[in-house]
Amino acid sequence: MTRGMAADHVTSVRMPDDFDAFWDELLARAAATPLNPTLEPIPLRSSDQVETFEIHYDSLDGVRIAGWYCRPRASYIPPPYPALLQVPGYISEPTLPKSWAKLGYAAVGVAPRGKLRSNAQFNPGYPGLLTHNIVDKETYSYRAFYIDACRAVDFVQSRPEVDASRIGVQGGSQGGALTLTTAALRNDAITCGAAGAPYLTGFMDAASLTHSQPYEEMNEYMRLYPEREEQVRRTLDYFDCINFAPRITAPMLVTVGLGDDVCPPETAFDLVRAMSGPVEMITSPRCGHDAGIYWTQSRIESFLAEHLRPAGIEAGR
Amino acid sequence: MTRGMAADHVTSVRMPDDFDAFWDELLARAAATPLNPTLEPIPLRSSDQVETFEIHYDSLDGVRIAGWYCRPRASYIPPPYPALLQVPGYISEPTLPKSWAKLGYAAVGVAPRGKLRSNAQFNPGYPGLLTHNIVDKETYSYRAFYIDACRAVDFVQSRPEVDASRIGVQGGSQGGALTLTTAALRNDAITCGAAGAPYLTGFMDAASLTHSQPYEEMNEYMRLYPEREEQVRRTLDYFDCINFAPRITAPMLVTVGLGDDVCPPETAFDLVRAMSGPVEMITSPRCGHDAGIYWTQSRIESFLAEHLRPAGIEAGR
Amino acid sequence: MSINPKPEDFGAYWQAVDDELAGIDPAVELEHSLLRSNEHSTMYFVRLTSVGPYRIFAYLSIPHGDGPFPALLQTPRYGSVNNPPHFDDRQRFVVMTLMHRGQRLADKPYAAAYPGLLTEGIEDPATFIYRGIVADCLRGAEYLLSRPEVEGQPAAVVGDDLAVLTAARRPGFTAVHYNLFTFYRMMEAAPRTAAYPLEEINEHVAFYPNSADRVARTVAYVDPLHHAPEVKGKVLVNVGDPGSLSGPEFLEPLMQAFGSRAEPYVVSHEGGTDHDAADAWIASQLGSVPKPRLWLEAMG
Amino acid sequence: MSINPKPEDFGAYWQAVDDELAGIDPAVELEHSLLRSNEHSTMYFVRLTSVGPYRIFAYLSIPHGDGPFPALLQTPRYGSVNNPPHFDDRQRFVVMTLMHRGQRLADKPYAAAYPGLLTEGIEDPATFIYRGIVADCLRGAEYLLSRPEVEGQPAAVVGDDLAVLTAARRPGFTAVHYNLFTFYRMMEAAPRTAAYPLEEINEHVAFYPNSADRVARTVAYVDPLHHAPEVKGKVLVNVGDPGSLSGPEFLEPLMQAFGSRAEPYVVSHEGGTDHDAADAWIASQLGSVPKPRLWLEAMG
Repeated sequence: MTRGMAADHVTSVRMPDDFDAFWDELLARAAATPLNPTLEPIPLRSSDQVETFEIHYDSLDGVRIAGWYCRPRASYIPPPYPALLQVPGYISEPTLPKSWAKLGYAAVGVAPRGKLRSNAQFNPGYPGLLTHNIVDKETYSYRAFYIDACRAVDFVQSRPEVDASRIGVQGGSQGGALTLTTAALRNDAITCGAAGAPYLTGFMDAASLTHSQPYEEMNEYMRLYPEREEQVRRTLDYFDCINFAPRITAPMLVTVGLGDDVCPPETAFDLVRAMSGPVEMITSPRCGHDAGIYWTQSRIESFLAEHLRPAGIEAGR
Repeated sequence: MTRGMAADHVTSVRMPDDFDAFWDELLARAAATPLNPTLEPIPLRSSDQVETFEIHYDSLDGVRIAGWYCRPRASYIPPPYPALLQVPGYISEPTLPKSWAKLGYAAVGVAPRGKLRSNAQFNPGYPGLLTHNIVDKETYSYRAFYIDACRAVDFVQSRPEVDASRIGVQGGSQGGALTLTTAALRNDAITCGAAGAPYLTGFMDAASLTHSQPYEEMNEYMRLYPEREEQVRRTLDYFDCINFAPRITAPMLVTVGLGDDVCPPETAFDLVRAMSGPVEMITSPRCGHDAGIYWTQSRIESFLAEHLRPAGIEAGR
Repeated sequence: MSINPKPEDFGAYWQAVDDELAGIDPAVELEHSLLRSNEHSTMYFVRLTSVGPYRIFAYLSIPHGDGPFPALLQTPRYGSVNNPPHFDDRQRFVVMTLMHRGQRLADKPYAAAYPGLLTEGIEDPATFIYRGIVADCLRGAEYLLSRPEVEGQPAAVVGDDLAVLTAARRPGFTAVHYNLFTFYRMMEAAPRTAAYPLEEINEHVAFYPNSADRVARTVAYVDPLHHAPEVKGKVLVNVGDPGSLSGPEFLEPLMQAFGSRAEPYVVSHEGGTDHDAADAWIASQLGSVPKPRLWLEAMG
Repeated sequence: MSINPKPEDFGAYWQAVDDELAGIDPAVELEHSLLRSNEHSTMYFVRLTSVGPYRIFAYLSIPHGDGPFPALLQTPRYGSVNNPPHFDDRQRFVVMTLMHRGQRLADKPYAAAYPGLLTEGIEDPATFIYRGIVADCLRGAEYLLSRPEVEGQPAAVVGDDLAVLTAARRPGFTAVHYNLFTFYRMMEAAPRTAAYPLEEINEHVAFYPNSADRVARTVAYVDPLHHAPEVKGKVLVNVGDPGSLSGPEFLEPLMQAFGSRAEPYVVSHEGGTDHDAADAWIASQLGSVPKPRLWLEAMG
């Protein structure tokens, strides 16, 4: 088996004619749904500096979405705060972003449907989310999942302590994908985004390049249902970060491990090539799905801080 | 295929040596669990005569159990009221027992785990409950399910408007089984019970006599896992109504359709033969799983009224 | 004015559902079930997209052997779950049992409440949950009738009002067994009973002032009386005791609407007897053999 | 007094767990998964009873062919889900991946909270959730090692502290890859970080007055330091940067407790490099071939 230069990879993802119409219609439907946000303080996980809340809000299909919300106490750092959305990986728990709040961010650990505490009404199981109802764009698992993450933008916009002109989004793997989709779908609101090792990018190409989870779910599914390939590709084109890329206008940081067996780097190059806004790409040799975080973590933090200017970092805390 | 006299059937159910110890230990564990009952009024489903509540209480494994509770308004019939537990069938929804409350009963529509509104923490799916974890008496689905129904006795005992010396239980099919298990396990509290077409009685014999649901689940399971038969029998002996029968002391009414393809009448005869308390059995020729309800409904109502003496019936309402 | 007029836009209302369905890819997924297959037939779990869009579920059992086989559609009952196809039917027919939106196996993200489903969105025909539920049945019917195993074979549909509505709007069914009434003359029927699910209507009308007219307007769209003229096949109608809500005099307008296609079956209330009669009728309509259960009735 | 003494009844505590397990029928259920099987191996879903009683879940992948095959146990991570066995491992080993109580696929009726699991019942060794979680791992290990396909073959266990505890209490494992620290010197480690899951300990101790001593007493039972002397096989220990919580000086007592059986692996922080090194070590311990992933590293 030979494998060419990742940067030379040619994607098999196609842009559907009605891609924008599909998502604009869903966004409009979401916007017409009252958010009904609630915040419940969690004293156990709060401190003198940071207040932690469990939050909930409504999303598509009447599904209630959970999340963590951490904000600096006013006595520690006075408002307004920039907002930072932490979007979760495929097998990760939603982040409880206390450490980000300590830096001056009003930070949300987003928990789209299917994640713990958001899975009462939608629960495709694990593994399973990746192929759940994959034959139809209208019912594919990620359709509302992406919107659930976007609704966290509405949540921070509803908070008086947040400066809504500064909203960042960050995550790795599936969190990298949600960073991109949220920046694309809410390009009216997102200031910057940092995506590590983006998943849900070149799905079918990725599955052909790896046998690691979660893309292996795709291989297992296609092994059992080979006749569905075209139908599956037709669905996935609506959900591929490569097709979201042109909608992104905010500055983005993309970090990639050149030895990533989970989300093959070929697909990250395909992605970056499709982006038309400002993008900084950092590739780390011999790194895997860690995307070189050991070396790039500080750059991620400084990138977000440059664009979002949290008071805690500006004050050198 | 020939089929003998149902009354001559010989059960294959065996009584485990530690049957009583097994259940007494579970009852003790349940008794040590605070009930934490809550009642939420449901005005939509209440009337001038009857007040309806959605109730919840705690049961084994920290699982929260739901139910409906309907009681006469004091202005309509003054307390105290006899209690009547309505226990649900396998595919039925829990009863909202407004019509029983109108007769003067404080009536509970019991919803053991897995039923709607009691399925957040335990949800083996349907079909599936009958064979869920069936290889082990300690983890078999019905272990806590039976206890959940017993806890409804604790619930009515906690109500000041209830005369705890009059507690009846009634249901058909799985509700027939729960009538028997509750009368057996809570023979300290149950005044009388009416069991129609009892399910969960002679499980393996029943499965060999029918291909109707739900026992067909057993046949499907055994077809796939024939090597588990002995293990399954060993589990089921702890859950068989035939083995609960000797513990029942309250008067019981058992109604059976002689053409019941769902719960074969052979098993009902085996059951009644194992009962040592007072029992009235009504068999209806050519009737199926309806157990002749068209003809026996009035007898069920009069049987319960004789033992429980609800004021509404006594007053002729 | 009749208490139960057919809405003026009745045809347009249902045509819009058909149009909406036609614009949605059913996106069929078929999953083989080893556990639920048996010596006579193979079981598949089917997932389909209906209006909404919403993903619904069906059991599909196909007999072993070459076929073709007659088709049997079982429409969903009023309740959170439905029994899978019966062993006896699976030997003779391609059987589909449908779970509509909100029922177990089709309850993510929407889980129906019981009681509660019957009045969900009932104040407006456009929001009434049964608009979608009927669409679910139609989607299932389309798929069943499109299976190559049933090509050229007779097809039957069995169930409550949903069976009638399905047969009315999908002409492929040659036989209908209409065995339970819910929407038939509902505004007259509900006040005469305190039993659920009709009691949900009584509760709704009592609780929400002046809602009766709106409810009546909505349920007229799903009244089998107005769909009966469109049913092409033969119809077996369960008839109950005189004076009851399934009594012959209450059903008379329905039987007239079906005309000569309808045949009454006067229920004996003996479950075994009634099952075997219905089974024999279905079998004869589908050119198959009866599978009575009473022949081996246990002797008391 | 040491900050981290071994409890006096350490042996009795764990013996009681073993005794309890021995008295419980594992009641194995094995379900074949067509979807998760592949050209190299068959996947089974395994359900077993552990203490409680509680029903746990494991993936069990068995290579095609005659065998026997080396065994690989992957203990559960700290999180609500675990990846199924990897395609590469499934070609070489009989692989079991375990879900402990509270994790997805073993989360009915008990679903673990994250954060939250780490401190559940932590005020008393008898109620600490990890008593049951360790039992779950032991139950899984017993089953894996009893499979006829692995008879006479070497066995490895890979994971965080749970891998060490499992190897300490079940002597069949010839190799352990200890790749992540949670309970190791936890009361010293937690104050030095704000990262979860150790932050749960900080939160608990700050929130509940005077709880630190009780927590320290409880977690001593699960500290790998006290289990290390019982591990019979070779141990590969991931060692991080000096000064960190996995730095060589912090790990020194652990390495001493393992003695000559332990081998440090100094992590490069390059995920590809570190994976391939660990894989090569496991492969050599199990008499198998390495499956490096970097050989086909994409070129930027």
